[in-house]
Amino acid sequence: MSNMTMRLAGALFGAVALSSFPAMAEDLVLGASVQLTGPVANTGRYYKDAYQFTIDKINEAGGVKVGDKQYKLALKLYDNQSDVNLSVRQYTQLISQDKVNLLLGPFASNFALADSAVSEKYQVPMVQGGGASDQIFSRKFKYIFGTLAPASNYFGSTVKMMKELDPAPKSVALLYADDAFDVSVAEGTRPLLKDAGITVALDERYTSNASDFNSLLSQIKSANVDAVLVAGHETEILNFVRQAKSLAVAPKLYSFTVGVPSEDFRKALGKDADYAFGMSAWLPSADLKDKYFGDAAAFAEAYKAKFGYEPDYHAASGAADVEALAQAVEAAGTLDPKAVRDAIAKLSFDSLYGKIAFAENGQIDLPQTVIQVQDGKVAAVYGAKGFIEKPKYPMPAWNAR
Amino acid sequence: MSAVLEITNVTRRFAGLIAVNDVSFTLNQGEILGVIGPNGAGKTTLVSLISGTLAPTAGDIAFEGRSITALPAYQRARLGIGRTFQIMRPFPGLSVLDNVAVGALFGHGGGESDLARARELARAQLDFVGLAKFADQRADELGGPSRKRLELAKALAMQPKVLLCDEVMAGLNLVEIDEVIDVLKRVRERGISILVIEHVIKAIKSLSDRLLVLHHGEKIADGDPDAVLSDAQVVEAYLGRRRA
Amino acid sequence: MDLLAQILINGVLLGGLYAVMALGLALVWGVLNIVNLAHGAFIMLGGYLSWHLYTYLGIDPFLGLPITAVVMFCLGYVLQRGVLNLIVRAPMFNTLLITFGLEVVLTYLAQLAFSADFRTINPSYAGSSIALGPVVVPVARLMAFGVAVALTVGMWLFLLHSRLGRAIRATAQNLVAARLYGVEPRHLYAMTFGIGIGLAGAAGGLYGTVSQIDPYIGATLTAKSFAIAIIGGLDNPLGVLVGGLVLGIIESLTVLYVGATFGDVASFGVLVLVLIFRPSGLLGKTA
Amino acid sequence: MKGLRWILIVAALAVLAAVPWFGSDVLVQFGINALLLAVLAQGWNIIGGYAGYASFGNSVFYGLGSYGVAIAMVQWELPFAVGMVFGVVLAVAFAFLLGLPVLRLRGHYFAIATLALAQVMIAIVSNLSIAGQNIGLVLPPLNDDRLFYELSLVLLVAATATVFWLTRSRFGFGLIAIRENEEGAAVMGVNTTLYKVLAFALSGVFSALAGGIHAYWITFLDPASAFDISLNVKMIIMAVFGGPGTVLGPVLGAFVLSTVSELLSSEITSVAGLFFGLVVVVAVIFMPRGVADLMRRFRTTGWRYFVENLKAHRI
Repeated sequence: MSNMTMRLAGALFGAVALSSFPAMAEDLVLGASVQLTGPVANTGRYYKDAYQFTIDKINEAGGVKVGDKQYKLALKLYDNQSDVNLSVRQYTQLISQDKVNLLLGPFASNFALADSAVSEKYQVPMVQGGGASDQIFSRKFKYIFGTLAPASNYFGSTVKMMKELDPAPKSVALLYADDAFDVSVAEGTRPLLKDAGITVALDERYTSNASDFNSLLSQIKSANVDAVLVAGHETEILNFVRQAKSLAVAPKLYSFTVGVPSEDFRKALGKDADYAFGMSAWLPSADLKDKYFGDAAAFAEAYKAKFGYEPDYHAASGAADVEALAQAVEAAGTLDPKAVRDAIAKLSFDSLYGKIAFAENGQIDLPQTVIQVQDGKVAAVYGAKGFIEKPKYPMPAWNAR
Repeated sequence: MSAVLEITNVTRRFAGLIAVNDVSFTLNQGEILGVIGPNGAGKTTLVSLISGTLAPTAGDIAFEGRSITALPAYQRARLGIGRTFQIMRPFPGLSVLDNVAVGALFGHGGGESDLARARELARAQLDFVGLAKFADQRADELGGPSRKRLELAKALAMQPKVLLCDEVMAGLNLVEIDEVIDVLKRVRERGISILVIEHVIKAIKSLSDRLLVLHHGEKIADGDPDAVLSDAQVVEAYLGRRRA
Repeated sequence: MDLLAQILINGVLLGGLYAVMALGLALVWGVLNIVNLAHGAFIMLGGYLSWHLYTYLGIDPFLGLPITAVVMFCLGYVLQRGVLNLIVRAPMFNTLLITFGLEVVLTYLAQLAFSADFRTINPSYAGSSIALGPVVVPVARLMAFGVAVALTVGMWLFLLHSRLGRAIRATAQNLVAARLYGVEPRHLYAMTFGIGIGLAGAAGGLYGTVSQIDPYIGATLTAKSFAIAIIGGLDNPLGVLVGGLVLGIIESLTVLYVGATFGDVASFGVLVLVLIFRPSGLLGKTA
Repeated sequence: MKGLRWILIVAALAVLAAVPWFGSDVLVQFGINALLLAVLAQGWNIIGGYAGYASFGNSVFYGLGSYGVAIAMVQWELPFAVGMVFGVVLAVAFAFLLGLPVLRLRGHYFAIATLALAQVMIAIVSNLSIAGQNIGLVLPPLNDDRLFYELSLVLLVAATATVFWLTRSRFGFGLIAIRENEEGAAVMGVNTTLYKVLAFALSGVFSALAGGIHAYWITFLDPASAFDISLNVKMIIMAVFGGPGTVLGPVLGAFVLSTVSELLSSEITSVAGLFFGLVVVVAVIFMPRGVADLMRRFRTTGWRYFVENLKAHRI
């Protein structure tokens, strides 16, 4: 209580109350504001866990070496309660009051969009693995870097695969939620479909957080399309699949931007998750070598052992963000944010997440591997070099499963 | 005598019920007109129709020779029609003085725009009805009899030409009734015409110049108080019902 | 034509679910004059309860509904008796604020207790459907619809014919009327709120079989319930059923003919229009 | 006595105005936020506290003000000031067009109708391409928190002065009369329809201006955050917590609750929301008339104040 009163006094009279701050002199503090409560807390936790997990791992290996000084990493994390305005204020607080050295990102494109204005304003670099919308990187900001593949290309590999399927789907329905990320996905997908010669029979934007898809599903059924591509949020996708079953809507293929790689999607749907296509820029493969974890498979195993659930690409992307900052600081040889920023821009290293090298606009480009739920497990079916495992195609009618 | 208020064939229906049925009468300049009738006779509805809180289903209401049937309540108030409520409704959170000041700020002719002046006028009205000592109390802390006076003071602060009193004497004891009668008589001396709705027949008889009787929403008598009260139909409607 | 028939069926079935969601809200509002902003949070809790019963005890969600309803009834009773009865006579803002506060508390407690993960109640028949020619009727929704109609009619009979029901209806007119029926007002208030919350709990169980539950679904469900209660009117459960159906059909048709982002414009637009032109609801008595 | 009060007020204002010159960045940020919330609470006070209409539609004004600035600056590349005017025009138009039918409703019905209007606005704006649909608009950043702070302070002073004027003007008395007894006000000559719409519009002007400043400051807005209903609930809580229908109550409520909420969200992050909910519940039960009433009466009644409140409102 007295500590609270002190903080109150500190806040009111501008005397920055550093006394209660845990950072020691040789700590390099990374700040982040993440959704720990509120509607997207479900995905927000991947970032919280991945950040802490990676920081601990790096510290176990001795921390980071800047110039000839050894630093331990520390994390200062706030819960933005899924509120964009609060997250903007928390990032400001991280920089100007908590004096963190560098920033990690929040989850979701709309947050990254707003928060990147803060990092730009204070010229402190932010590496974020939660926002993929092309909008974030089209503002010519210099201090924002992203480790998710561009939203516009999420369906790129899927469309490529569709051309090679037998029989190849001729018509699709494209559904997308009306938020920044999903609109970017839809805008990127339309030309891909056109180039592939696939007709878009139904092109519908829907309200984020919609729970009733019966009308849209009935339209899909009536249009009799071969494939359905949905860009949305996990809860919408779950509703979509369950309602598709209850209305006996079974196109030859359906694919979703989110959900499929994550464990709770499969848990929530049980057997009904089968046949769902999705994509992931990351799979826990032993081929992805990493300086701190060995490889991605080892990372996934240790992560699951620690937190009790499987990491997906959000978690891997979050881990890569921490590694990117660590490597950049070592390369820069100083904690000066501007120097670190320049070092981030020049980064090029292999990580558990893939090769980290940012393009001119600050975004990374990773190929999306098409995945599919097969017998309750995620299988990689199509990658840069063509088919990996045989896709289960076409999807049978619901009553024939 | 010229008519201030002319009510012509006014009817008001509620769902399945005729509260006021084809009633016509006039209120003359400087007159005190008493309106009596058993419960549910439509007296309060009549006052609401004249003050504009209810719209008539049919008929016309004219004030100083001009039809006001289509005017909203606040415009009628600005023309000079003031009313009190049977179920007393002061502005409970305001002081007694400010309750009355609202009347002075709005009221007849649009009222006084300066708050200090309005309060002066209000204080004068409180003196007039004998509430000056309660001026700074909250209105909802007043007792029943004082609230009746407050209703009067609020209406008077509007500087009305016509005052509609809805049972300002109900629930008062004899001494208090006499005081109110005295106040109303002095109001009339200011040249204000008054329509008084009352249950207390004795009081209204001594106050009214003329008496009008409503029964089941219809006018059954209108004239000199003594003559009206001895009318057989009135006795049956009014007293007969009482005995029943 | 087949599409239109299918959309109408969807709308009607959705409407049935909507009706149960709003039933308790309308009861509490109409009788206690409490606008319960936490209503959706109670639906959410009911959903979690059903989910636990199904997942850990293997109780079918439809068979588990009475258990959910009774447990939620008790919660509602205690809350009204212990908390809300304290502010029954306070100004209107205050009842709005306190139920808003409750909503926040329940939502955060749910997140602490159940985590932010989505939960679905997915019994084997949940996804199956009956084909009527070209039109498909989802079984779970049909059952939910049946339960909705049964609850609505049951509520209506209860209010009309039981002694407690009559006391509740009398209380809607007049605060102390309960005494005339020999019921202590505090108890009657708590009973009424308990029934309202019990109904919300049942709605949550049904909701879980057709959609998924997370701690944050409450606010949206409260808003929907408002629209339904207002459109249907507060004084009659049958009105609420009509309100639910009207809203379900309007939303489905809007998505078909206007676009999938216009569902909310339609439902809340209708709500505003009903409020302005028929403030006592479509079936309510006009003033 | 009266002179002393004015000196105190001027001194407090001088201290507040000087904050950006000696306070930390975080304090200034917090200040902008708290000042804007106080403006919103004060704006709500006009329609809710004085006219007695529990508006849940003030977040619509806030949103219109935000979008006025954002559309003017982003889509039309006009200066900030023009955007503010545009936002105010939108808010006033809304107040007149929708206020007229909606202000005929009383009590809960008015509250729910305005709540629904806010939902309709979210849904409509999500479909307007000039407003960036549901993705929102990104404004050009301006790194000048001092300016935003002083603007917010000026706005708060203007809003509070307006409310002060209400307490001693005919217009204000008309509103209070409407709150206390609308029919009684009408028969005394108050043009209730006009007064209510004017109060709604006036309340809207301040909310819209606050929204405009906030949008430019935060540089990003989308429909869900611009028309956020929980922001409207916050305004009400702050006004009611401080004391609705008083001049300084809403300002006090906004400052106290913003401070509490800021401390909670930086200290014990994940239970902040929970605690906020509990504070609301407890405050409503024990001090239903707000801090202003508590301070006035606590001196005479002491702890019995809480018990008496309980007794007055329970059954």
